[in-house]
Amino acid sequence: MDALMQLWASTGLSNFQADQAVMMAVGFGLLYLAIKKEFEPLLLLPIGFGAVLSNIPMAGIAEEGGLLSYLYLGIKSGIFPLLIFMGVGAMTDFGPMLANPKTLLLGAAAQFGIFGTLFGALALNLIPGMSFTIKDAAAIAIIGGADGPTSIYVASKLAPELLGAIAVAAYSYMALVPLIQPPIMRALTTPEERLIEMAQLRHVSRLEKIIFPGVLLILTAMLLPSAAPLIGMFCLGNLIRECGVVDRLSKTAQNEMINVVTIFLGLAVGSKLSADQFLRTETLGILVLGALAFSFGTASGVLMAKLMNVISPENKINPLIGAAGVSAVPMSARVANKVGQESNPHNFLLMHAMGPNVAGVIGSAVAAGVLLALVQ
Amino acid sequence: MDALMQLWASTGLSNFQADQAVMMAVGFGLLYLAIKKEFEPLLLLPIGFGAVLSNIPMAGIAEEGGLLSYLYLGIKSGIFPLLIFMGVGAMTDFGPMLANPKTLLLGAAAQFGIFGTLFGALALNLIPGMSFTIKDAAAIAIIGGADGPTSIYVASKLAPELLGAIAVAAYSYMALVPLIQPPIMRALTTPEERLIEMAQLRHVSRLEKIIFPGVLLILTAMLLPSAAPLIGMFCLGNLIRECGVVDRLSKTAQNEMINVVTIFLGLAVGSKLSADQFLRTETLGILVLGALAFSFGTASGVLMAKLMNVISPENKINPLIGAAGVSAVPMSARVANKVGQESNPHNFLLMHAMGPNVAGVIGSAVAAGVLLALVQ
Amino acid sequence: MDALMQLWASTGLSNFQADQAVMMAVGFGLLYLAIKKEFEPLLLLPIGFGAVLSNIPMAGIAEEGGLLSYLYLGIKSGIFPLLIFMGVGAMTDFGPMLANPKTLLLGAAAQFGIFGTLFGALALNLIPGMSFTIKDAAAIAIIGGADGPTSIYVASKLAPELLGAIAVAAYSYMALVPLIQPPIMRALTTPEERLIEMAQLRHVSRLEKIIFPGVLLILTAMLLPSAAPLIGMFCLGNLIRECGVVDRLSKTAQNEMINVVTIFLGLAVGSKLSADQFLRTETLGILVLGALAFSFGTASGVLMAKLMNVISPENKINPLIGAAGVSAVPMSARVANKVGQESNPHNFLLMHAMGPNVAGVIGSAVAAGVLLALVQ
Amino acid sequence: MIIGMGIVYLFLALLVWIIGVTARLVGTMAPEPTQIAKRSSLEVEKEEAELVAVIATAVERHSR
Amino acid sequence: MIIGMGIVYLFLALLVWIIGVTARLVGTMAPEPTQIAKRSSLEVEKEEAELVAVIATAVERHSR
Amino acid sequence: MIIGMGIVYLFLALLVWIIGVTARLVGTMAPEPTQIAKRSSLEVEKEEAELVAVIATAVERHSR
Ligand code: NA
Ligand code: NA
Ligand code: NA
Repeated sequence: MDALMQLWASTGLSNFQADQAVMMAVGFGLLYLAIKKEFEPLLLLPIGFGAVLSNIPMAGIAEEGGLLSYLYLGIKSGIFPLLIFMGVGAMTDFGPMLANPKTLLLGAAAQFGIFGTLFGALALNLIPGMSFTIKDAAAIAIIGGADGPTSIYVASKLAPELLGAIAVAAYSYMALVPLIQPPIMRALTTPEERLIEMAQLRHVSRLEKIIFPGVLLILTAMLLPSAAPLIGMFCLGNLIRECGVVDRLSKTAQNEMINVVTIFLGLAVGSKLSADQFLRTETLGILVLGALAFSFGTASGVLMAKLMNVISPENKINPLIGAAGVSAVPMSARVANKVGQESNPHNFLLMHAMGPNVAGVIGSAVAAGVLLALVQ
Repeated sequence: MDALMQLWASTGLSNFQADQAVMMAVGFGLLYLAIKKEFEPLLLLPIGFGAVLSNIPMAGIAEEGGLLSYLYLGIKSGIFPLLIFMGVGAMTDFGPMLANPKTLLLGAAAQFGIFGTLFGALALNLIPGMSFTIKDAAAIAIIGGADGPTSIYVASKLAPELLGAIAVAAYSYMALVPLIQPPIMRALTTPEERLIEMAQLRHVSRLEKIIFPGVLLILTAMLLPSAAPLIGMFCLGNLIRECGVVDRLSKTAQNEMINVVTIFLGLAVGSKLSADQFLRTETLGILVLGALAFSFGTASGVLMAKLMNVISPENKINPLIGAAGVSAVPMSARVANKVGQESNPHNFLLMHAMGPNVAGVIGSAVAAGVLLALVQ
Repeated sequence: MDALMQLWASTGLSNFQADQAVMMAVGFGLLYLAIKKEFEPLLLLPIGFGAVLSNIPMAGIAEEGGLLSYLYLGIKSGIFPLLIFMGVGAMTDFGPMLANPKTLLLGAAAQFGIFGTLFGALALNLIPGMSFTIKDAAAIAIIGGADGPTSIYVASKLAPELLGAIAVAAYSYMALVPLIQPPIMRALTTPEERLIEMAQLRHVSRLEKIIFPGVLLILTAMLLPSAAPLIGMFCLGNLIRECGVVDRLSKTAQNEMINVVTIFLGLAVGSKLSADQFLRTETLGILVLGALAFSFGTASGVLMAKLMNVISPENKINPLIGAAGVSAVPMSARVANKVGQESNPHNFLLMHAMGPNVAGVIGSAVAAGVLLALVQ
Repeated sequence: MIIGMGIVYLFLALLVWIIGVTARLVGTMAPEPTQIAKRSSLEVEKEEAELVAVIATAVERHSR
Repeated sequence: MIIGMGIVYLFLALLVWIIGVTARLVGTMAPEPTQIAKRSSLEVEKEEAELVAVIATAVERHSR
Repeated sequence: MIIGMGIVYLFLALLVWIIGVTARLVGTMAPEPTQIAKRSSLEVEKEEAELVAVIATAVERHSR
């Protein structure tokens, strides 16, 4: 009988707290979005599952000594996001960007989303119930970069207690790119602009592709060392990919290594989705700001493209590809292509949009470096 | 000359102790069984090799600062067995079980082996030279579940000093399933029962397969949180497999990740095969109890199937598939199929036996949760 | 304005020190050698990149809490080099050596390079500006073994502050084998000797290949436990390869596992290429001694082969294959084959040279064990 | 022991019941369309490209 | 915010300029030969062996 | 140095002798049957299934 009571006392039912139940529901909601809606499933599935696991009462999976507490060390030390960034580097082809380097400016423009959000987050402090420090604000702002590992890396350094909400917001909005971006793109462009066809991209030699990661790394080392871990690992991955002499490393970095780290990273992020850290008014603020940041970044990219067309009217850029500057590779490039084909089904913008798209990844990492240098 | 003496003093020969030699022989014995007899070679080969390495005099490979001491941290923290369980989940098809959920009761019945052994282990205390605490007894009992990672996980929590013997016993008996089970199955069934043909399994929809791991996890969270780490990671693996949107994670979980962890886990288990922990009367007791647990579990499964046939005579179950409830996937399901075909070569029981087989895995994990909740 | 000053103070430009710039140049030099000259790119590319990363001012990537400081733990604990050795074992076919075990003596002879260098390093202390302890000398000497992971393992135990220079020297000279060895080989052999054709190798049974790693491990355990971690993991890899029952482990050990560890190991070695540890007169000494060690080892192997031909004139050995005893698998075996074909294009020495080649790996590990036993 | 087995049985019997309920719900609410699991088109493209390459080589070699 | 965006722009604009310089340097100094990426011959051999094995089996089965 | 090389030689010479003994023992006690390495039938089945799928697709495409 005692044993029965002991067992009952150890059940989840007798220990369930309302907020844990809510967070498990949030976790299952993320699983639903990941599986049914295919919202960034590679990350949101492990994140959602991690949220469920870490909110099981009495199990202590996310508490000290639990599996997820060990996995979280991989985020805390920065190892997991940096390895993901290396893998992403190994999957990135800078060819389209090198063929048309002007698109880097579109990737830069889209980072307005980050800095706009920074102010937005600080402004939210005026609303009662919200309270963000400058570090919190910087960590939230990076959502506007539409780059998951960068967001997680910055949040783990500046605002670990907001990590769960920030990661969820970043990946959710990346998944929502096909819904958020098109109306903004249509609103800011004329039908004629959407019809602009772009010259075919020049061929980029293998040597240029090999040199580029080195050049980028040197520039980062000289100007923005705080971005060096992120950009460095990204460049390492890209060099492994392009150099052509270590194909077996490239294959592993793009597949098994990034897959394993993705599972671990997702679970560890999910372990930060605890009720006391997620069920707060601030989370609402983060979600609202994230959506604004995305919209703002999209608009900046499009407007920048229009500005560039005014400045140099020869070799016009279709402003739709400016929206791809938010990163979210390759989703936002596809969106640019799709919106372009609504006007002219024979206008293939995909490769042109890949330029600002990968430039956006660099831009976000640079912006992250700026924030880390100024705020930390 | 001094250098020569120093070298001689550092050789294994001048430092060999009889018990280390015996344990190295045990290690080579396990290698022989793994390679020549193909006894669960994926685990017993690294375990045997780990036993050899850790008993080399003066080398200190299993001592603090040695390679195996670091690998053992992966067991102590629970990370390795849980990752293996995730990989097993990604390799498990619950289809046959979902098509015929009654077979879950067979998987439950086979856990009698676990609880019978629990009493047996406590009873062994009456024999001089044996001394098991209740924690030891629970760790030994789990061998009856015929599930390697579950045994290692429970032993690492309850009785780390018995871990080596328990893991060796668990994997050895899993390998001996084709020898231990058939006589018991034949003894407990009539020729007519062995001829029973079962209706073809209904088709299980993809949606049911996706929902099942979630349902299982919720039930565990509510009733038995102590089983949540094991069952949670198992469900994560299975969800990754079935959801269809993260195939690259599924592939890695089933292959490279589980392979790497298997090597590390085996070596780390082997490092616990030291003379002072293995060469004891208790080890004999563990080996005897393990064999009894297996036999008892097999018998319970078969008898449960017969009981179910009495209760609901329509849709009869061939009682041979009850023996597959001990888990040991897919070995015991194959044994059930083979014994069935001795009576009727055209009676294909394999898919029917996979139901209780995977149910046995869940059953063992549930039983492990019960033991951890009651004993820890 | 303050923010601008803060940013400027955080840039690399304002903090660059000359020696960091030099070390970054060294890193890029290694990348050049790896990519353009294909000098052991699998290792030198990550090492070079690690050198660049760890010398970025202000970024602190190699300092405590930085990514490379965590990766370095994998070297400090011995885990990374031992896992690499396991992977190398899984890639090694001992067949040619087992078919002609006399070639083991060639692998032994080539280790004269190691012990010669030991004296050389101690002698260098006579030169002002150089100062090597006996431990340093032993760590440097192992470069003569032409075996990367062995060098890193020994250096991490005996002289961690020289690790960077030693690893770079070891891999560079391994890459230079095709330049360093041929002149020595030609100088020490007559044209007639270079024409010697060797009898076809006998078939080696699978059982012999399975037994060999066990035999080697027992011998190591009895005579030289200090070599047991290295040789043990090497034997484990080879057993996994040859036993035929754990092919999935073998595949992973040879591919994904060794690839991931190679990236991490290289980066961590690179993190030891800091200015204060590398830009010293001692480094020059290490580079010179490494070249001497290689040449000395090559010569010893060739001369040993000639000696064996004198002692047993039946079954003559082509002395060119003696040079392959330095290990550097499979590069030096290919060099032996190529130099032989200069004399007679129809004389295929490759398989014969693989015997001393893999014997050299064992020989280096044995020599490493001797040094560790005597010096530690 | 009795308590232990009781829990195990209770747990798995509950699971039997829930699976039954789920199957019925799924059957009525979402009768399975005969669909093939979708995969990210990127992966599919990559695999197809590989396959085509393998086959092209195979055919080429075979026809030599 | 202005400083932040300024840095980002400055950085990427510098990168645009450097990429341009690099492309011109590469174009003049090392006009791309139409070469195929070399791979270690060991790997190539291994892959070829695998391919041959796959094809051999394919042909054998196909001709049954 | 002499001691060091001595040990290395002793060790490898012993190994030469043991390999010789082993080879003779293996030769007499277990003359090699011409067997193909067995693998777990599960793996083999899986690989065969994959192979069949690859070939089926190949043949199909080839015959288009
Ligand atoms: Na971005
Ligand atoms: Na079981
Ligand atoms: Na060597």
